[in-house]
Amino acid sequence: MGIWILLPIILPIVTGMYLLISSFLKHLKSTESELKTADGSLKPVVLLTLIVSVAAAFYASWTGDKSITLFYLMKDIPICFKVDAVAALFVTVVSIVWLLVGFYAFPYMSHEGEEKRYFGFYLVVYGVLMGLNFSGNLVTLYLFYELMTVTSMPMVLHNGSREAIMAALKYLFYSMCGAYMALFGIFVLNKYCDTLAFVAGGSLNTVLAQGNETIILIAVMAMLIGFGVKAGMLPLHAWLPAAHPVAPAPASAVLSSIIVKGGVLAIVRVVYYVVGADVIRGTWVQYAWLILSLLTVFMGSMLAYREPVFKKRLAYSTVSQVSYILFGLAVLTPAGITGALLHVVFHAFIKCTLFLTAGIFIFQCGKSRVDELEGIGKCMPKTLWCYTFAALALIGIPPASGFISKWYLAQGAFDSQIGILGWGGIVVLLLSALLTAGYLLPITMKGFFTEKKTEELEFEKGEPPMAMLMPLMILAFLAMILGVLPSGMIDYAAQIAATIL
Amino acid sequence: MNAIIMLVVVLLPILAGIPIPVLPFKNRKQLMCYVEGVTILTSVLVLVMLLNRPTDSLVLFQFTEEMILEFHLDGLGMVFAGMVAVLWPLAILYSFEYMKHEKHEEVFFMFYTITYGITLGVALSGDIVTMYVFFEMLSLVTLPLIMHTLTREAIHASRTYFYYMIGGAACAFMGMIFVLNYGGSAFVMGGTLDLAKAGENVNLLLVGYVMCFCGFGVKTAMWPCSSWLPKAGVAPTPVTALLHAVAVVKTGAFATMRVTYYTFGTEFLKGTWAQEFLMILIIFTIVYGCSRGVKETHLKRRLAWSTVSNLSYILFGVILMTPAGLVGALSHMIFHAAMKICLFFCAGAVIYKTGRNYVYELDGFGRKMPCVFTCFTLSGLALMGLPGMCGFISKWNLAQAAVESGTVLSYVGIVALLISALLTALYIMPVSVRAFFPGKGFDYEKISDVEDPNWMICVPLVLLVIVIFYFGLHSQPIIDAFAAVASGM
Amino acid sequence: MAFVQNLPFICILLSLFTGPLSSILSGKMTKKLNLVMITAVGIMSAMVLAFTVKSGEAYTYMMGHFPAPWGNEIRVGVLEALLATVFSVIMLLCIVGGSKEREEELESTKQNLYYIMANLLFCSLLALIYTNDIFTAYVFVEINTISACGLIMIRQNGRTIEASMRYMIMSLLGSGLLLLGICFLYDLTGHLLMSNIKEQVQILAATGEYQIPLLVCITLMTVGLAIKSALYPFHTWLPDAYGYSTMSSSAILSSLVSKGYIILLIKIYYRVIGIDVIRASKITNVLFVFGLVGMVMGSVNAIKENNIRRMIAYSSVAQIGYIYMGLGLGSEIGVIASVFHILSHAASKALLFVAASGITRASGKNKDFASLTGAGFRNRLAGIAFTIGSLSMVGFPTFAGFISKFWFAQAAFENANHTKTMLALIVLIISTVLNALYFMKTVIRIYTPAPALAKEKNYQNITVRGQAPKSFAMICFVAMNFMLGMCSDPIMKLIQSGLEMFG
Amino acid sequence: MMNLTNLLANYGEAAAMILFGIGFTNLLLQNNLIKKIIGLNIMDTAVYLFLALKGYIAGRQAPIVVDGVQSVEAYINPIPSGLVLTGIVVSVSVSALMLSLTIRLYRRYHTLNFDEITTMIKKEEK
Repeated sequence: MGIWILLPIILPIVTGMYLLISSFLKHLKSTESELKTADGSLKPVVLLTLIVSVAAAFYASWTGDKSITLFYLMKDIPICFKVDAVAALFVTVVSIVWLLVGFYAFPYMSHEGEEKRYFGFYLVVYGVLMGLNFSGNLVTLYLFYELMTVTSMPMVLHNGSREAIMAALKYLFYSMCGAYMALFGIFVLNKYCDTLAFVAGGSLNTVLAQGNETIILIAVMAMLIGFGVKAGMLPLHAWLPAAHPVAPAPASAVLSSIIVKGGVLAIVRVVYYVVGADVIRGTWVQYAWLILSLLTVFMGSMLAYREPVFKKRLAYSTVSQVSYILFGLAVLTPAGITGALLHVVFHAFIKCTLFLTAGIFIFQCGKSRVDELEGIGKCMPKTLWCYTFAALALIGIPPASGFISKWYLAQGAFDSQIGILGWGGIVVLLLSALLTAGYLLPITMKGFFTEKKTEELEFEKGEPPMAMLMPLMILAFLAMILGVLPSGMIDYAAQIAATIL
Repeated sequence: MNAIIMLVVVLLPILAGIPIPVLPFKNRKQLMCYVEGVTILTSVLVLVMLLNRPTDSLVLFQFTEEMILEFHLDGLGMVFAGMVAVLWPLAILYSFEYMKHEKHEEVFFMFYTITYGITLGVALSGDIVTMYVFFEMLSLVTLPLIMHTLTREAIHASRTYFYYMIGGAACAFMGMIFVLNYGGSAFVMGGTLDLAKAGENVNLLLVGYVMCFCGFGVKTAMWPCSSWLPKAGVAPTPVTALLHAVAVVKTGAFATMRVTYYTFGTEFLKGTWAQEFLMILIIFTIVYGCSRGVKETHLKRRLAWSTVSNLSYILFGVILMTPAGLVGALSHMIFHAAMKICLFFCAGAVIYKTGRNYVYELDGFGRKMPCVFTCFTLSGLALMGLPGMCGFISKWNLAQAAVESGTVLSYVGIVALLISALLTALYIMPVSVRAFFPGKGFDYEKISDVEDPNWMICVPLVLLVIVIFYFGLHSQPIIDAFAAVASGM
Repeated sequence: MAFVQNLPFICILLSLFTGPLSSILSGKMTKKLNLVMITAVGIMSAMVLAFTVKSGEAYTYMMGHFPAPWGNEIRVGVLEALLATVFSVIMLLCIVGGSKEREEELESTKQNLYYIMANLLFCSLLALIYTNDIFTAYVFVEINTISACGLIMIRQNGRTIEASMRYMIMSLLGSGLLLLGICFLYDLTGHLLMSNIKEQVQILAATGEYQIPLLVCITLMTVGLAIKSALYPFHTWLPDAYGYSTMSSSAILSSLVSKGYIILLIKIYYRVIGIDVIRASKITNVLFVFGLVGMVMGSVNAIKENNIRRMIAYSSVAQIGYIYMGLGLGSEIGVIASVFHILSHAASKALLFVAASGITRASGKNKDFASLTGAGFRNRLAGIAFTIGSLSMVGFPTFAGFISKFWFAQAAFENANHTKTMLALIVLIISTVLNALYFMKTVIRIYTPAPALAKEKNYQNITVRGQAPKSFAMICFVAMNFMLGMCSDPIMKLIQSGLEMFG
Repeated sequence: MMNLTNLLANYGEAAAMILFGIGFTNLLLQNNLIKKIIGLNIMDTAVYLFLALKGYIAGRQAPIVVDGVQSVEAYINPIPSGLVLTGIVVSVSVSALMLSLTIRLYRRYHTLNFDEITTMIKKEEK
């Protein structure tokens, strides 16, 4: 029943292309004045497509194990899709977030303009992400990884300011650089692995590999750094704080919560499904990886702490949070992986919430700097409450969700045989948790408790429209509730970890 | 009997081309029909020839008893001839529209048609002497095409071009002497060297090989002889597109393949200092070309620099000296042809419609020339090696070949390939981004004159893009064909 | 004895006596006479060639009634006959091609003098080719010098007189050395006939006596002839002499006269001293080095030149470098290559001179490059001819130069000494590029359309008919170039067998 | 020592060589055209001297038949004399040509200094 896999990939892409082309033609024909008038057909089309494909995606991922081979790109290199536990997990998260942000985006984009183009790309990227998550071998993954870069770039430069374009190009080149490093790895692994298809536990051919360990390890390291670019890992992280803030809030929300996870997924696939964890366990690769991720964690939170612009601050926090996940993967223990996978989910919801809040602040009263937000809680308390819940979750205060994942990460670090790095890792995690508190909570504090009177606050509007508030609340709720009753998810993640180690 | 067809396809364009300036054409249309007719007829003949391949070779005459002119069609020749035969009519079609705003086009088309014949001659040549002769002729007949505009810089460019070509030819010639003395001149897969004859002076022989390779490599703009190619960008775009992205420069690549696989033989060369030395040169060229391309702001010159580096991809495949390497080289030879011609045609279309040459002048063109710039972007992505397009296939094959040969240098080569791919992104993407996203508040009234050119230019573009995607998604048959060639068909 | 065997002698006499005869005839008549004479000589030499090829061996022809050791002899082999034939053809074409210039540049009273000189020159060339007596060779060398000088100075202006003075001085130095060398040789061997000298020299070489005197006279003769044929460091007289004399003179001088001396040198090496002795004395290496230097430096000077005639002149310095390089390789095939290059260079260089004059005429007789712009369109035939000549010089396939380049490379390759091989090959490459540098520069220049302000340079368009004799000459030269380039094998065979007859 | 005695024995040849050298250098290096020509003549004469010496055999007479032909031993070798005669003819004609050239040049440039003449001609070009 491959159709259910293909549908969520094909449908959004087709619809998105249709939207793009139609908007393009409209530009060709009509004058600037006519362009201002948005057409009503857009919203139903987009939502319908999204809902249908999301439904299909869920169906595909939660009804048993399926796979489909489209065609052969080259000899024994097929373009094929396959559903397994990891794919299902990622697909679910992505779909939920995408749907909610889709709702949120309509009112928001109405004052950004060029909605048709935006939603066109929005749909295309969704399709590409589905392809990425379902992809059944390394080449397919690489294909959709590249496509993801190319198609998500226009979302970054949406508002077309000079800065945005520069940021977009930066994003493009960093990702390309990463992709090509990964490609190098693929070239090498194609020789030393039995197959590039994903096999739990990896498929490295020990006979061939005999004596070529060095080049293989170099290849793996290259792939880690390469895919790490998307995940904002050192040393190639600099694009992230530049690119995410300039995008429109919904875009930066998905970029920062979902797109970065593309890198994570790729790394999971490479390490646990192609090479196999045992190959790199205890080698310099693992240590380098650990060190890099820990450095990123710490540096990210430090920079976030010093950052006055709200969205930029959130972007830096993304840098550090995603490296939590990478750290969890790098310790190569069941607990670590569990923690990592959990953190994938939680961070997706949390970071999305935070960015959407930032978006609302900008949308309602055009405030983008932290110090301008003093007393904001007085006029839009609901929004700020959602923000606060999310913040608590991110910091990892029980019972909020972040706590669970971090707990497992720490545990993973304990029972791995990586000596000092394990301890150091835990210390760094705690430190950066403190920093996280340091850069997130002040907004809540200043927002609610200010000595200014209500009338001397110069916020022109109050709470945002329901269409924007609702997704926010849902996400915040998810961020909390998953922390309160996490058992189901933990089992799921632990099961995955068990199968792939 | 059917060996004669080889002579026919070579002579037809030459003989039909020479009288063009004196033929009494009433108007452009007649000229156009004549030239297109000749070209298509030749291409058809070529395809017929490829379908029932003449097995025996055809001796024309002898210079001296060592130096014989003979035609023989083998797999490699078939690939090259096929490529040329497909691309030429497209280019002619394009150039009719393009050459409208150039002067004395009869002369142009005369040489353009002759070049076709001579390129086929290179493809069909059955031994190194014949190849050399046609090689020299090619440099000669393309000279007027470069200096066609007769501006000061065109003259200068054509001079530079010819000096490089003569130098390269002289070098190759000296290498050829070695071949003629140490074994047959004919092309046989695996080489014709008689090492017993060579005896102890193997190093001398290797020097000869290096001379030969570098000499023919000049046409493929191998460093340090690469600067003529961007200079030659002053020529009318059909020339830059077809000749300096495909016909002429790939003749050089073709010749190096001949020399390496069919004359000196890989098992003699593999692992010698010659291979390493050349490989270093080539790898350097790969990176050098791209980085110059990034620095260049003149669109055509930028593309020319990218050609420099991409040609060295082919040479890299050649110098790996494995069948897989040859496969990679051949695939990149074909695929790069499609991509680069498409890019050049787009650049040419811009020049033709607006006379704009520089990258920073292209803001917002994407909306005005959608067809052109969509094709530009797509072929650019292909050049960057996006999977699903043909650029990825050839990169993949090259890299696989390199991994298999597994020496340190070959891994360095892979890295160079990827670096240059990144640089490709660096010099292609900004153009597309400028064109499609000119930035906030860009008023399109400034470029209201800009619009898509007519079908004669657009059709070749679209066809080429289709080719790019087709080979990107369904490359197996052609790759198998190349493998057959590489295995000595 | 067949009648044909008399013909060489008759050729010499004929050309010798038409000289004085011309002095009493009018200009027109002398021209006709000269042309007829050369044609006749050409035909006769062709017959001789056919005869020698058929008989397959050289014969000596006794002049007067004294037998071998005392009398004076002519010796005719395939090579001699071939050279005589080709030289007469080229001579004829040069005279024809330059007729217009002569009528303009020479005073009408001096027309016939020109032909005196031309005939004498031709006679001396034939004698140099044929003679078997070394002292006779010396005498004709001098006659050659004098008449050549006459050809240079007959166009009366300061330049030419100065040039001919320079030419005289250098060549007299050369012939002085040659004479001294001959005297030494006579002193050593007591003979003047080449074949007898050779026997004696062989004996000396075998016994190992008089090594140093022998070496000395080899050196003297070599240096003398090298000076006369403008080998690189001794080329100072050449550019002026070729650059300013009337066109046909410079064509003849560059393509024939200097070659005559080289032929003599080869004869001395093969028939007087014996090539193995020469090889034993390392003189070939010296020639080799000078040849290489000449190949490069000649072209370098040519690149610097701004006057097209002088440029071509310098290019012949480079070409002579080629020839000496071939000799210097010291191998049979090297010499063959040199001899072939003598022919091909004669063909293409004469062509270049004729075409160049055609081009300059179309550009108002200005010889500087700036005013040559677009001349290829004004005088199409000359333009094409010049292009072909240049390509042949550059060694483009299907032209004469290509074949000689091939044989030089081949010779270099088969040389036992690898340093020599590599040197020769590399310098061949370099000099090819240099040739391209200046010849192609010119070609591209003459096909660049002229700038607007071309009016005051009194340009004129010249049709093929407008310059009938020149066109005829050019077409013939082009044909020769193609012939030498496409089917060179028979000629190579002739040269080879001729050299064997030498040995 | 041996060489020296040889030199003294063949003083004539030695003198000829020295003269040749003088003539050669003059022809090559002199600026004055007349002196050049003189150098040329010295050079040629030196060669003739050398030839004559070679031809002469002590105590014999010129090969001119006075009273009946005697044995070959009676006469010197006649060929060198013949050569000398020929050579003289050649050198005379050459010198004549050189002198005539010199006269022409002098008429034009009123100097015999060859370098000056060259420079003047260069000026004419400009």
